[in-house]
Amino acid sequence: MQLKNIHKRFGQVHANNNISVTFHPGRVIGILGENGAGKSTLMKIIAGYQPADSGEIWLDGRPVNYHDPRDAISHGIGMLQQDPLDIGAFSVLENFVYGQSGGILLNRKTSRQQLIALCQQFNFELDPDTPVSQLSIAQRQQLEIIRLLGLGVKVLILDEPTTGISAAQKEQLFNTLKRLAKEQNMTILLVSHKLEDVLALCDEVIVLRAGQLVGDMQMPTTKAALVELMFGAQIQPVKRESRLQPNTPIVLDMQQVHLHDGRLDIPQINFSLRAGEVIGLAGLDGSGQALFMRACAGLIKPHAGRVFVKGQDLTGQSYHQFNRSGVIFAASGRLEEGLIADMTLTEHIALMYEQNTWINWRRAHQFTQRQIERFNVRGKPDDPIQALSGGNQQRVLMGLLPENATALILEQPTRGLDVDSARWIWDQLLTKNSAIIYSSADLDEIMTYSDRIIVFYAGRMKVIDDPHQVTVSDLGHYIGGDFS
Amino acid sequence: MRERLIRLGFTSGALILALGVTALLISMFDHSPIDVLETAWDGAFKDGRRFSAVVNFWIPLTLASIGLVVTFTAGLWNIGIEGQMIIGAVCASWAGLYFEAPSVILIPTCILLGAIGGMLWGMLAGLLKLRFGVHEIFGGVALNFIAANIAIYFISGPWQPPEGGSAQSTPPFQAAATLPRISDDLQFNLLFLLITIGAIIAIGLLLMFTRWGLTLRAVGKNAQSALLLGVRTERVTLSAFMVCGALGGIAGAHRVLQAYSSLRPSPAGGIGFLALLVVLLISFRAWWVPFIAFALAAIIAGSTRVKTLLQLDQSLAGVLQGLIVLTILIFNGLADRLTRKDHHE
Amino acid sequence: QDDEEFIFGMVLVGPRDDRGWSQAHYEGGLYVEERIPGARMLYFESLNPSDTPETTLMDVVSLFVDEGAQVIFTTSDAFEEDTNAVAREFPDVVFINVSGDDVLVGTAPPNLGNVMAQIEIPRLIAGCAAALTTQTGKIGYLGPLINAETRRVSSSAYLGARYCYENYAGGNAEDLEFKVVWIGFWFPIPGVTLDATEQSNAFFDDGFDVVMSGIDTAEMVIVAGQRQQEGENVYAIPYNSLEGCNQAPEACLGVPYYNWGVAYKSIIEEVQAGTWESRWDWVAPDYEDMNNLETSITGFALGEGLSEENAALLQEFIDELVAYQMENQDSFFLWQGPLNLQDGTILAEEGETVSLEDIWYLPQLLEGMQGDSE
Amino acid sequence: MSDALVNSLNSIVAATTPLVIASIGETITERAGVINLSLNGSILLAAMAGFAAAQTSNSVIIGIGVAAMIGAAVALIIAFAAIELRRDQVAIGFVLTILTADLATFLGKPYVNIPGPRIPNMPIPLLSDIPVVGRIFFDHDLMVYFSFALVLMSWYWMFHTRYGLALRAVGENPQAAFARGTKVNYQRYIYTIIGGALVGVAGAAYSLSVKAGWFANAPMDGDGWIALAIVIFGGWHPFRVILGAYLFAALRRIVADLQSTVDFPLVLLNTLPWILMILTLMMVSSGTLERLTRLLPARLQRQFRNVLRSDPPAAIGTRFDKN
Ligand SMILES: Nc1ncnc2c1ncn2[C@@H]1O[C@H](COP(=O)(O)OP(=O)(O)OP(=O)(O)O)[C@@H](O)[C@H]1O
Ligand SMILES: Nc1ncnc2c1ncn2[C@@H]1O[C@H](COP(=O)(O)OP(=O)(O)OP(=O)(O)O)[C@@H](O)[C@H]1O
Ligand SMILES: [Mg+2]
Ligand SMILES: [Mg+2]
Repeated sequence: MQLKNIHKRFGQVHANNNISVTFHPGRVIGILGENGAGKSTLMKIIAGYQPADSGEIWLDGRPVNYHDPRDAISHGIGMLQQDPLDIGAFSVLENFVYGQSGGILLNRKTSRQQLIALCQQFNFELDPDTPVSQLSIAQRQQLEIIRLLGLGVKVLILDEPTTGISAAQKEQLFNTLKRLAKEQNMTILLVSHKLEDVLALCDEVIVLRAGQLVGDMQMPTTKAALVELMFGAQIQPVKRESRLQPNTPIVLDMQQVHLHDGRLDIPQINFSLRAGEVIGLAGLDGSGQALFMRACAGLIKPHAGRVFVKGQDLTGQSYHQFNRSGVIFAASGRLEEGLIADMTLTEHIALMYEQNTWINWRRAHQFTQRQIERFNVRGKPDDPIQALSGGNQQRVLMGLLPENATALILEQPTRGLDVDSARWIWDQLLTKNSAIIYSSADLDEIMTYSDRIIVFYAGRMKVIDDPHQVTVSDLGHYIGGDFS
Repeated sequence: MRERLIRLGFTSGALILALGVTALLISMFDHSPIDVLETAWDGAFKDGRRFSAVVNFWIPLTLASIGLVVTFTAGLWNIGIEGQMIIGAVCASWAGLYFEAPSVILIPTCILLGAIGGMLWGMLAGLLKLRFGVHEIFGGVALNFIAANIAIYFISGPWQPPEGGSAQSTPPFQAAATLPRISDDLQFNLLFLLITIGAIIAIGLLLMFTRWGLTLRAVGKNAQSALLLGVRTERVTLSAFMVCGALGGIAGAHRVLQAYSSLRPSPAGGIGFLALLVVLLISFRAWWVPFIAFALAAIIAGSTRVKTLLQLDQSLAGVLQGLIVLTILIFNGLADRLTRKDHHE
Repeated sequence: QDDEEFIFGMVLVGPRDDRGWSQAHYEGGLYVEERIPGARMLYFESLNPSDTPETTLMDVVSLFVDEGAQVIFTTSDAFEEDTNAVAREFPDVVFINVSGDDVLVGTAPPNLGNVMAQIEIPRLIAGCAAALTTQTGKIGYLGPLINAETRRVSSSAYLGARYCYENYAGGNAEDLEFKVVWIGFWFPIPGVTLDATEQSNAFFDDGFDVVMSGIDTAEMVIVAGQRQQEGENVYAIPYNSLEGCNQAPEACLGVPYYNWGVAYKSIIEEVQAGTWESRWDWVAPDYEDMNNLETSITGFALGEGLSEENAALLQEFIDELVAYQMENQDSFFLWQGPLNLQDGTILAEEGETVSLEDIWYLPQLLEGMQGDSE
Repeated sequence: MSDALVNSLNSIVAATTPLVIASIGETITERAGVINLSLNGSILLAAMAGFAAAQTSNSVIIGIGVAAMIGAAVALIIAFAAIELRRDQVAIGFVLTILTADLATFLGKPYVNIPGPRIPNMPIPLLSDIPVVGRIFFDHDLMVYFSFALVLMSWYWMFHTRYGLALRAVGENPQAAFARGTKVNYQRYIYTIIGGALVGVAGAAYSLSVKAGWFANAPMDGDGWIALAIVIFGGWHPFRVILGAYLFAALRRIVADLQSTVDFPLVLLNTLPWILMILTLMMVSSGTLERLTRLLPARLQRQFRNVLRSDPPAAIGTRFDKN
């Protein structure tokens, strides 16, 4: 497969700028680049999700032209999105069948056999009748891979497939990908931020920066070399010293708490958070972190047990009560949950800080201006939030956090940020001196910033009191449910 | 500038289309649209009595519409406004029938009770939504029918006239409950006029300058985010229902005091639904309410005369009103599309 | 030619073509237009809270008066209170409220009169027709709302039915089931009253094979017609208008109807002559010929559904009735003791007759009828 | 079973037919992710137009056809405004429900209370002879059998055909549907129009069969709202929808029968169907069904959950733009 002079613009942003590259069959190719470099855009163009503004795609020596993902698949190109694009309400079998061509009636029997055969070939365990919404991310990825293989793709694109799956699952995925490349002579394109993954799997790497192809490297190589290619300079990871003094008071205390929602059950939590402590939560999506954090903030009422904030029993109280006691929650949803897309920065500030009946808009405006400067937000007080870039939205969200909070409960505070911005955000957070509970899909981040770590697996919790005693790969195993 | 012209053009286009279709319908029934227009115009503006009829529709319609601006701002489809008006009317009627006091006390009491009744009925829709997850559209529709039956229950049951009821009316209210008119020509009530104008201004200002207004908007745009930004969303939602219900209740009180001086079945008379149309038409901008409401009130007043003299059914007014709102919504969409394209090019 | 023209207003509670009450009044207006030179009717149909909730009687009347109306008929007890108020507002216009009793009670201003027809007579006949036809001995009566008028009218039908069941059909009055179901208003309003179609079906499902109407509309005729086509042996008796049977003539036993024009014509002639005075009028049919449209305000039109032999029996009953009424003007046929009210209180002892005023204000249904009295 | 009871059940099945057809139509529309809120008004307009057409042409077929076209046309306006013009579906649907009801009253004036053709009764030869069941289900007119067939067909179409997969996918996750090659907006047009046409047929089922004729106070007014609620109660599944419709109609009938047996003000009894509507929605939305499910043995729970699923199609009421 060959790309020739691909261009793509979104308004001012030149997301793909004259990209030409050749991919060979039988190889796994890594696509690297910082946030917003244009990786996903390029992959979507290849897979037919978006048209390029100009440029050509050649397959087997001929230019091809397709308009939608279905076309791309018929040309043998399939893409696995980071959040697999499947239909939660469908069963595994229906998801597998949907998109295949055939007569009006479904032939469930043959399709089932085909599905089971493919599962066996790759050692996947997928029950054809389970609704997809009940599968883990890893299983949904497996299903997508099998589905695309069932459709006969020759080029498989994976956009950040390793966020949200455990070390063991990752290993299995990588083995599968290797086999596909070697045994079936497929082309695998892997988009990732994780240099270790790329090093472990790929035969070749290309790097994008600001929409342009800036480098190309054959394996094996070193991490340092890759970093330099990506960022132009090397970034030192910071090891953080624990700030935790003995005898600091407990600010949040959970006793015998039982949490429950639809599928997940966390039977018994006994947990306390000390002033100034930073606790990292690791685990796959849907393992219980979200439930736990929301319970800490009073957004979910426990089935049983008591929750104390600064010694005060707040069990069953509203988020508002927790808020007043200094517990602040910020969700990872940003525009869905956290910010309001078409309200301005000033209005956000006013909501948070103007508690009087009549709003003093001048004061709110001035305060917004100050926060914008402090948090280095690229935007004006009267801009609606949706006009900001993702990174700037995250900065606004952090800028809205009050200075004197007792405890900050932060869901993926650096989601979608590049390493540089993430570090800056952490600097800001740590100067607040609040206790912090945060979750992250990035184990490095967990290891770097946490005084204690809690690993979640299917509603079970494992507390690691001293992060220095474990390695990232240990964490990876815990996440997979291997608690021993 | 160009965008403004396009919008103006499309809005006029929508109006012309709505009027054109209505004219066509009129012709289908062998009438001349011009005749109908003249008859309707006289029905609304011929003299003080006719004009008063317009004002007497305008008052409840504006009150209900301004209430709906509040709920729409909070992202709520308060289709139950009709029922809130009815319960307001029922509560006001109790005072009108049984609370013996001089006019200066009795009339404000009627209004206050109307407001309280409407507020509680609005709160019920809010609680159904918040506590039991019943969408306000369905809760509202059901509560409307229930309210209508409650009114009939009182009319044909506990409050029926002593000589036995026709299920049509309670006995007339006490003389003290008769609304004073401005003059023999201008047969509307000053107090209600002032309340209505006051409500427009108050709601407009509250929405723009108070924390309550800001929280309403936040909840309306994204309730979950608003909660995390420190808004007590349930309270805000409930308050929106209650304020809207209270205004609807006052509108209901006006209906029974002004139009009937007794309680009647469905005292709200579809004005609540018309108010929903008003608010959809102006995309929830409070300052426009009085003007649009006036236009629609004039259409209703005119339609009674059209029916009496030309035997064209009053539903013609509803058809015209519905057509106007529909075409304007659709033509706005067309204009959006056109101006959006402009941006891309 | 202006002084030749005489404008009168007609306010209808339902549509002018409801095959029922309102149509009967509308036709009464047409009758007047036809027979009095220069008479012109203005009318406003469907003035009721369901169809025109935004319009009040005052709105309509003031439009009529603007156009020069000199007599205004408000043709429902629904307008009783409002007519009284409006009449005071326009003292120079004559108002006639149909079925009200303001004059009787003494609350009417001098320009307000009441008129009502003695529909109880055709009702007795209708009850008899039902009893002659029923095979199951179960007669359903779909009533509107509960008040004195609807009680006395449904009770008349019951008396006719009971009498004929025993004396002409050879049954035992004890076995006759006569059940009244009130829908809640003069005509069905969706979501507010019971549905007349569903209620008619419910009657037939339960084995009632004749359903009589006390409401303004004629759904029961349609339902009976549908069921006859499905092979069931069921019938209906509508009410109000001569056209009541039209929807399904073969399933219709006949209709007690009004011919309001007779009364309206004489009222307008009196007003024109300046002799009209406020009064309460309960007009009797023309016993010489109840179905004479020139003279009788009310009558009973036979339907195609009534068998010939039953029609003959019915005629015998009518003869009996007419003979009685010719002798007695102060009561109705069959309204003689012993009669008890539903709760057992005595309405009339053996040998007593019930006076017209007591019938007018009948406080309960009669003993033997099923259904709510209030 | 007593004759009266069997007769009553027969009447209930007949009387519920329009509700079933309308609810299934709306289920199809909502499964594709579009809300047609105009039901109450569209049914009235279609009922009036269907009766008028049948009356004029003396053909019930033409009447039904015209009614279906009216329903489809109203639905098309909603689809067009929502898809092409990005209008709020609920707002457009609401305006249309008011407008169509007024149009029905205005245009229907000449057709009030006149006799017209009706869909003839046609007992199914052998089936109608089955004791009890035959009389209840197979002694009706064609519209009733059509409603049975419609439920079966829509169920089969949704869950056993490739097109059905696309239909459901479009309402659940349009992005994913697009990725699988489904033309999302085209599908939405098609199913909104089909659903609308069925709503129209439901109108004809009223005016040509169940509540034959056209009246000043249209007796089906309000049923459109009930149909919308039944779709929710039915969890967007044809079988549960028809069950919900029958349950509702049966309860309504019981309420009517109560009048003669209980001592309770009649008008307040008339509120019971609406209270019932609120209660059923409360039961579905506040997780009562889910709680009941948990009482079952674990093995059955999953199947039960699938049957009792009451989540709306995930993408209902949303817009879809490529990329
Ligand atoms: N639909 C769109 N409309 C406007 N801008 C877009 C759109 N999609 C992508 N962009 C912009 O194009 C640029 C490249 O985005 P892309 O998603 O390809 O980056 P990426 O390399 O995948 O980043 P990340 O590592 O964060 O996933 C960014 O500036 C992005 O905001
Ligand atoms: N989906 C989108 N639709 C419209 N505009 C978009 C979209 N995504 C991004 N933009 C616009 O493109 C610009 C770049 O946004 P983007 O999120 O790509 O920034 P970024 O390069 O990722 O920056 P950051 O590192 O702060 O996230 C912003 O002005 C944003 O408003
Ligand atoms: Mg990306
Ligand atoms: Mg970004």
